Amino acid sequence: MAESLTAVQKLSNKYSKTYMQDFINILPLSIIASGIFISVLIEMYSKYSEEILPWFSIIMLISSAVSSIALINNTQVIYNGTLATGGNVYIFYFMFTMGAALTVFSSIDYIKKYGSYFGEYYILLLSSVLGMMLMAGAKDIFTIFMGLELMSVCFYVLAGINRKKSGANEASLKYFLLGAFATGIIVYGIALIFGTAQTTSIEIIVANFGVLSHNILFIAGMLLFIIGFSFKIAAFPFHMWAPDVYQGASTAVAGLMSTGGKAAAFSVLIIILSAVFPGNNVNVFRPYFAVIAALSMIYGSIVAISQTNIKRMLAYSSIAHAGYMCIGLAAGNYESVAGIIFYLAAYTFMNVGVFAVVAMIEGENDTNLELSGYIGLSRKNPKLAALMALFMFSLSGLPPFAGFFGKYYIFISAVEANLTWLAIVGIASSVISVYFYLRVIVLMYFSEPETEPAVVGGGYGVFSAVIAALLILVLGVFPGSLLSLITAYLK
Amino acid sequence: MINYIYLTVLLPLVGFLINGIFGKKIKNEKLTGIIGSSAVGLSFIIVLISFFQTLALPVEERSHTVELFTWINAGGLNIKVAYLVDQLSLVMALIVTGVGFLIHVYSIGYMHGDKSFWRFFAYLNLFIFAMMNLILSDNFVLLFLGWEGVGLCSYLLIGFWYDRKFEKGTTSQAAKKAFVVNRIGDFGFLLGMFLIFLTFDSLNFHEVFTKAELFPISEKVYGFIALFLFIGAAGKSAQIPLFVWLPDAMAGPTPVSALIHAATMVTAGVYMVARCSILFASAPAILTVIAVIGLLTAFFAATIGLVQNDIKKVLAYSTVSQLGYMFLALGVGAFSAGIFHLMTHAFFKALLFLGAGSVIHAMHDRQDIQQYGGLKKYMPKTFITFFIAALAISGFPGLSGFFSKDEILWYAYSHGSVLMWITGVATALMTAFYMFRLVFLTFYGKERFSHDVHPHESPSVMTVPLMILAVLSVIGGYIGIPVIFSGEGGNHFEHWLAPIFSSAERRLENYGAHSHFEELLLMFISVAAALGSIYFAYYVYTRRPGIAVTVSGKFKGLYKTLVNKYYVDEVYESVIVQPIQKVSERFLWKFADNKIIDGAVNGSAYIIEKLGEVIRLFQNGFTQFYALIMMLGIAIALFWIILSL
Amino acid sequence: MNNVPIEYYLILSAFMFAVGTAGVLIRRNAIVVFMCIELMLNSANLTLVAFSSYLGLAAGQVFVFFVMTVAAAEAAVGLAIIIAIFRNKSTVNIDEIHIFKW
Amino acid sequence: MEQSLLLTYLLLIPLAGSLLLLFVNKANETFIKWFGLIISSAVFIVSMIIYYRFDYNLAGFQFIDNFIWINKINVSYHVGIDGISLLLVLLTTFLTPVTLFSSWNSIKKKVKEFTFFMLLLEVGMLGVFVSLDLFLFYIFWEAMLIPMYFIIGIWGGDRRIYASVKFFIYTMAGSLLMLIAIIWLGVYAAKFTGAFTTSLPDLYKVGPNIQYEIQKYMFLAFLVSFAIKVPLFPFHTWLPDAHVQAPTAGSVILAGVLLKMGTYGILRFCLPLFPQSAVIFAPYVSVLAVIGIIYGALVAMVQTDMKKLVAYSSVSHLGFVVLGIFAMTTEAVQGSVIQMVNHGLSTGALFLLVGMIYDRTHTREISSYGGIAKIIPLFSVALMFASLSSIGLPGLNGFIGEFLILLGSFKSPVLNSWAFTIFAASGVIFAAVYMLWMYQRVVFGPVTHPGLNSLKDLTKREILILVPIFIFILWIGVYPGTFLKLSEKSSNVVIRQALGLSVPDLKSAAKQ
Amino acid sequence: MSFDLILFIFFALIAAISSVIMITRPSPVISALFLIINFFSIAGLYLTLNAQFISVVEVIVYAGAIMVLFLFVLMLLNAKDEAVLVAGKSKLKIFAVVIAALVFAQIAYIILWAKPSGGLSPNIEASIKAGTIENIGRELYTKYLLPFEAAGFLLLAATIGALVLAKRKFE
Repeated sequence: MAESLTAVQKLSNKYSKTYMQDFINILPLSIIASGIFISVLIEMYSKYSEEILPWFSIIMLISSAVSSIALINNTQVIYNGTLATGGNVYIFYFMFTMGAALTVFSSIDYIKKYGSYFGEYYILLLSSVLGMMLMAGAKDIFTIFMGLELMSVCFYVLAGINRKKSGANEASLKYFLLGAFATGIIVYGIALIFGTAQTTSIEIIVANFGVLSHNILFIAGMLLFIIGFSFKIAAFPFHMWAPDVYQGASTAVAGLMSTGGKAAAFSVLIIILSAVFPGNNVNVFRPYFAVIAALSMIYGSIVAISQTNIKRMLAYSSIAHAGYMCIGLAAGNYESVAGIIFYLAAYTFMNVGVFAVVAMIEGENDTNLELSGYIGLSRKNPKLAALMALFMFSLSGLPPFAGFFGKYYIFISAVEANLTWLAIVGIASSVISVYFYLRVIVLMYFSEPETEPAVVGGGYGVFSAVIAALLILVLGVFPGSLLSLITAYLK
Repeated sequence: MINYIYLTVLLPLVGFLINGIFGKKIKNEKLTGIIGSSAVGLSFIIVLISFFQTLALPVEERSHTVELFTWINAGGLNIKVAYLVDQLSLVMALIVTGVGFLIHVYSIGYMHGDKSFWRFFAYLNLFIFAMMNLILSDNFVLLFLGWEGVGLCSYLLIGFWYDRKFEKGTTSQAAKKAFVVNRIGDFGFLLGMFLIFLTFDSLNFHEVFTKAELFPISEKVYGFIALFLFIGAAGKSAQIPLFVWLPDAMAGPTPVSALIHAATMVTAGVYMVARCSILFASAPAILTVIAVIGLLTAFFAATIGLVQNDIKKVLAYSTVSQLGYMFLALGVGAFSAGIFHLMTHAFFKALLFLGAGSVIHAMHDRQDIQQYGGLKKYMPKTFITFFIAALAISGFPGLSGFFSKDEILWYAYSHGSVLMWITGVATALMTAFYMFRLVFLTFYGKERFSHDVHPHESPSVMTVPLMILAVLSVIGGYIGIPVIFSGEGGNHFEHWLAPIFSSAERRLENYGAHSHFEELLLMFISVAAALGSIYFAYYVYTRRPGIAVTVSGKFKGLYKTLVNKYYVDEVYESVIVQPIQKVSERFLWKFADNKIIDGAVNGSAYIIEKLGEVIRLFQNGFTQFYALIMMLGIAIALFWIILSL
Repeated sequence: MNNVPIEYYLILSAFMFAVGTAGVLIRRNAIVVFMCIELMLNSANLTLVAFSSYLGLAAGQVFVFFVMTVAAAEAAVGLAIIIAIFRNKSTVNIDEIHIFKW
Repeated sequence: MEQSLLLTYLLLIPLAGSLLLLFVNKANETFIKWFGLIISSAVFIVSMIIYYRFDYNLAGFQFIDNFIWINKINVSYHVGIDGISLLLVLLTTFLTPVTLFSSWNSIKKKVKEFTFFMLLLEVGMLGVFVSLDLFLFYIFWEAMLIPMYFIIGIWGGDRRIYASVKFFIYTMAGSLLMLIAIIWLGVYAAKFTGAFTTSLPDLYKVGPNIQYEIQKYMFLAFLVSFAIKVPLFPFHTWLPDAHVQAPTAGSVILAGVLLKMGTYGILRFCLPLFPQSAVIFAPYVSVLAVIGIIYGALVAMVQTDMKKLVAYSSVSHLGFVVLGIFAMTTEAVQGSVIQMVNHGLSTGALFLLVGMIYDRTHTREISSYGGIAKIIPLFSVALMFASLSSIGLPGLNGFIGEFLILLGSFKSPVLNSWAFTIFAASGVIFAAVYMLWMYQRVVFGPVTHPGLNSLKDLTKREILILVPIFIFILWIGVYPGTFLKLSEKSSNVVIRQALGLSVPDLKSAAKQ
Repeated sequence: MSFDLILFIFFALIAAISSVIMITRPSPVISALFLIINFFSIAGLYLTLNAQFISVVEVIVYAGAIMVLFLFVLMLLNAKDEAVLVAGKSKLKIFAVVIAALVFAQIAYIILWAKPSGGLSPNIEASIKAGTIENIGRELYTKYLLPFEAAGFLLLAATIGALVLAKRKFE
């Protein structure tokens, strides 16, 4: 009895100090976490929550973003090696939080448009961001798993948040069932990894990878794990949920899913594969990633051409982009990691921006989502058209926008890894993809509308789109800034 | 004065600019005409002075080069704008400026009242400018500038009345035809230049010719050079097979036909060959080709001339035929003879054309000789001069044509072959016939023109040049009297040009000497033939009009063939022009370009789009199917793992 | 457990995993499909526990604990989603739920 | 080498101008027009300053401005010009104000956007010609597509959408190939210099050392990308569509400058970077060029649309340029360089004239004209002049280029056969055919359509546009030395780089 | 034939059979019941692996809480039976079963090839100690504190989510 008490005291003495310290170290995380609690309280007790919550969550997200930039040099591993701080982790944090903040901006009017306000929307959004952050910072499979689930569960709900729309229901159901299925696969993979590596600490796994890679069971486990995440990044052939879900989910959320979710999943893959990355020891999974990269790029671009619904088109384009980033994973060297992170940053802002614009143009109950709704937009609303055009050019990888440099850098890594053929497949698919990105511009600028396009709202969405555009331009013209930052923390 | 020779080039240019830019403002025909003519007249004077200056100089100092500035300078190529004043170019310059001046003056009268009088004179001056560049240039490229320049001017002047009909088509079609056919020649000329540059590493006459003289170069190369250059010459000087444009060129105003398509431009080819005599002399094979082609051209053109009824057409074909003579001369190595004939021909052919112009002018632009007749009493001056010219061209003893033509015939015999001589004589015979057919049908017999036409003598501004030219065509021959009459060195003309052709003649192996008796005999035969045919023409067309009809009736086939100029135009049209057009339109454009090449481009896009249409069906919306695909992926991945064991 | 080699457990769990996936692939009722997913999770758990006790590492079992939490959370959300759908379409047959396709 | 900011100004002025334009009220059209004109003229003035300060006795690049841009991959903002690029820069800066002035009245809608895009376009074009870093080059090369795409797409004809998209995708497909080659080259450079680099001077050292088996692929990638831009047969089909659909200004810039980027690229990159491959492939490329010359001319001959005719004539003319480049003799390369300028001037003038008459009658069908010489003599004279220059009449610019190219290719040891020149020279004949035929049908003959009688002759503004172009046409024709001397040194440098390996060795190298 | 083995075989058979029955019964409720049976047998297997705590949790949380929730929802929606399993898209479903079997075969093959038992020597004490609630608790609250916190957030999010989707407020 007594000794058990002392044991407890010992424990508390041992950990309390350090843990207080750690709460500062993970300030970005803790800001979001506390934000969640507070917003729950606001939602419960304030009748003005509809006005307060969005701004509150934006403040939380922005401050978290700021703090992650501020603390970026504070790189260490805490919580008994379950979480890493600083460095590229915080670059990811910045992506997530900024992306989410922009999403919130565009959500404000979007939710009004649908008349059904859920305070929970913002809470869940924050929680999903928390999940992403955990994934990005994870140093232990436990953290990865919990972060993943936190994010996924929030997304399941967010996808179906307009629960009165059967489209939203379908989206959330498909996302949920397939997501859970993927979770099952991931868990099984984790089980095998744990069994063979005899640990869940990524650092140890990475350290022993050379030995473990001879253990076929371990490789199988890794494969299942990776496949689970290939599902999350929506890479062919595990992409099939993406189009339906993006189309069904509310536009703003789709924006976050296609960016934050993807980015988080990629961060995990980078963490897990960092073992095989230095390239000196052979990259076991290169064939796997090379194949799914090629397939995703080609499939995404080709099918996107035949789409008429813009959200669906963007979904396929996001599949293609997943493919480009998988080139980086296949190449598997420091350049490619840097390339992927840069690409993710660029892609996040491009896509969030696009979805913001789409959300603004979208009318009541899913009108104006067809491409035909974009005819003559340049006359109706030149600003939106210009922004859209900019995002389209950036997505199609044209200089001087960020999208181009991401591709450029990833192709460099591919060529360095003697994957020139993959790079060539990449350019082939980007040529194809140009076609459907341009089509939007054609409709907006070149086509003469036979009927006046429906009135399109502006509101805060414009703000988020503009910020995204600025970020893209900055990243495009001065890619060195971010790049040197990333590479500085890579080694 | 020789150092100011470039003025002779510049003055016409100035005239062109003044008339071309301000011509429309100057509402005054006189002034325009004076500006135009004086520009040429002045340059004629300059040429004349420098001619006499050169004459004063000893033979070896008679060649000068006047450099102006560097034109093109790239790599090994260094082309100067520089003018070469030597015996040959001076002769040419005299002809061009002299005859040119007369024709300018004549045109003041002829073009009187034309709505774009100024434009005409601008073009004429531009032509003189180009022509002077052609003959004075000291290198091939500048010569080529003139070469194409005169082509352009002939294009512009043939199409001068661009809205008039001409035969089947319009004048502008004739103009285009002229330019394009000339371009074909120029194409050869260009290649010739390139080959010369490749061989001699220069395009400057002096360098090229000296090198050609000193360094041994394979005859094959010379052959190609000569051939290419001759293609150019044939294009310009309307030789077979490129002669088709010249008859059509008659669409232009008559002074133009006189100046460009008789006296000067068409002889550029002759000049060029003469200028490059050494190169040709080094390729005897090609020389023979030239001789033969010249002869054939002369002959066939003459045959066509026999039956033409358009007064200008007759003259046109006679021009072609006379040019054939000149090439015959060149071909047999008698370069100076060629040039000599060039000069005399310039006189009497220009005279003929101007006379014809005067007639046409009088007959209100009617050109069909069948509708003339008995004009003698209406326009005596024109008649006399025209008659003299006709005699001259027929080689009437003592007139200029006689000397030059017989010299050529003699060389054809002595340096060529008997056959050549016979054909030559036959041609001469026909020439005499159709010229006098023309004369008699026009000036003699009863008046066949309708009564609303009141023919009248042209104003003196037109007749004076006629007279001057008449005088020239009478006495012009006496500077080149054959040796047999004048004794050694008597042929001043040949003597004057000798230095230019000496190297070439040295290159050609000497021919066997022939006795004077032979020469006299041949001369007598040809003269007799000419006179005979003149009388025959007189008989047919004044005494027994009607014979012609019956004869033509007898040989209908032959007659039609001749009237239709051996159907050459038609053949070209259907064998070359049409196929190219059809192929380019039907095959190249409509099929190859639109269907194949562009089809490949659009096709690939189309295929991808359709592919998308198909592949998208794969996304069939059933959750379980999605899961199934995932499982499939997993299965395959695991399979890959197992294989990699 | 000395006499029972770990392979037995692994194979068993692999089998149940496969059965679970089969169920996911063939059942129409969304709830049942979800139950099959739970089956998959459990089979994975079995592997984890087997390893953890053969290795004498608690981590595996702790992880199982987390998996159960996740399962619970997913159950809550998933069933809520299914209910929402049922409200709109009054069916839980996933074959009838495919307005989004191509 | 002294640093100089002039080129940076050259790029910054139009860029700043276009950005400023965004803040101008679009209703204020006259101001916008003047603004655009003034900005572009200012650029022209700067380029003239460069021209005067340019020392054509130096072989290397001048007015260098160089600072690190993206240190991670050693990309630096590195600009500079030599004689070749100087000429093209001058051409660009000269044509831009001209085109802006020419579209004074013809552009009726969205004047602000138009001016904006034109200025952006100028930035892109100039950037392409002055950048000495492949990455930078590529950025400009691609970025320039965007404004052109809009210019065709918004202000174009009926099938503008098809044309613009085709133009965009076709060109981009090519340039992406080049991108891969650039990356490959950079990665290869890392093997030699130790670091990934795209700096041209460095790569000049690396390229020739790459063994032929690999080099040839890089060469082909570059070549295809440039061939599409030129356009070299059979990559030319985007050109007629783009030309016909684009507004006059667009066509002029397209023909005048954009096409030159292709040939410039070949000259600046393909030859010096991959000499072995260049020499070995020279005959094959030249065959394509010659085919292009004849093919383009023949197809042009049978066109019924004036713009299309001129477009195909461009295919023919650019064939000459490519032939000259791959002849790799001083004469030929010099000829090609001057011919680039010539084509820019004469074809530009032709497009302007076609545009002018189109503004009056709104048709480009040759058949709907005839006998306009009487009605609008000034126009007819101008058209004649432009046609003659494009036919290559001695004394006008066209002749100089074509003559030098043909001469050079005739004696070229690389091509080593007369056939190229003989066939190419036949293009000279066809040129006369299609040009004069078009001229005859449009200008000569009796007036075919009574509607034509009411045509107005060239206005002061139009004359003001054409005269400077004609002056240059004449200048180059009569005294080309002014321009030839600028590019002489640089051309020789290129040739020396390309023939670094003597020809016979290459023949053997090709064997293995 | 030791006692452990017999136990294992006993539970394993039940687990395997019940799982198969579970996916093959048309009636959802029956499937649910068999799933519960399956869970119980798995709990038994946990016991044979000395994982007392987990096996208890398995019974309480899974079989107890979660499955009850399932049954509850099933009743709520009174879902009809699926007439025949492989009605319509039968080929596809057969193919699906084949794939599942193939995956099983592959994993089994890999397991047998890898022979994990070869590497480790089972140590009863360690495994018993590992399974104790004390040990698990310590691990949970010290080493895996952060994931534990995350779990808290997860449950919060799940609750809120369930509320949003299922509550009747906006009807």
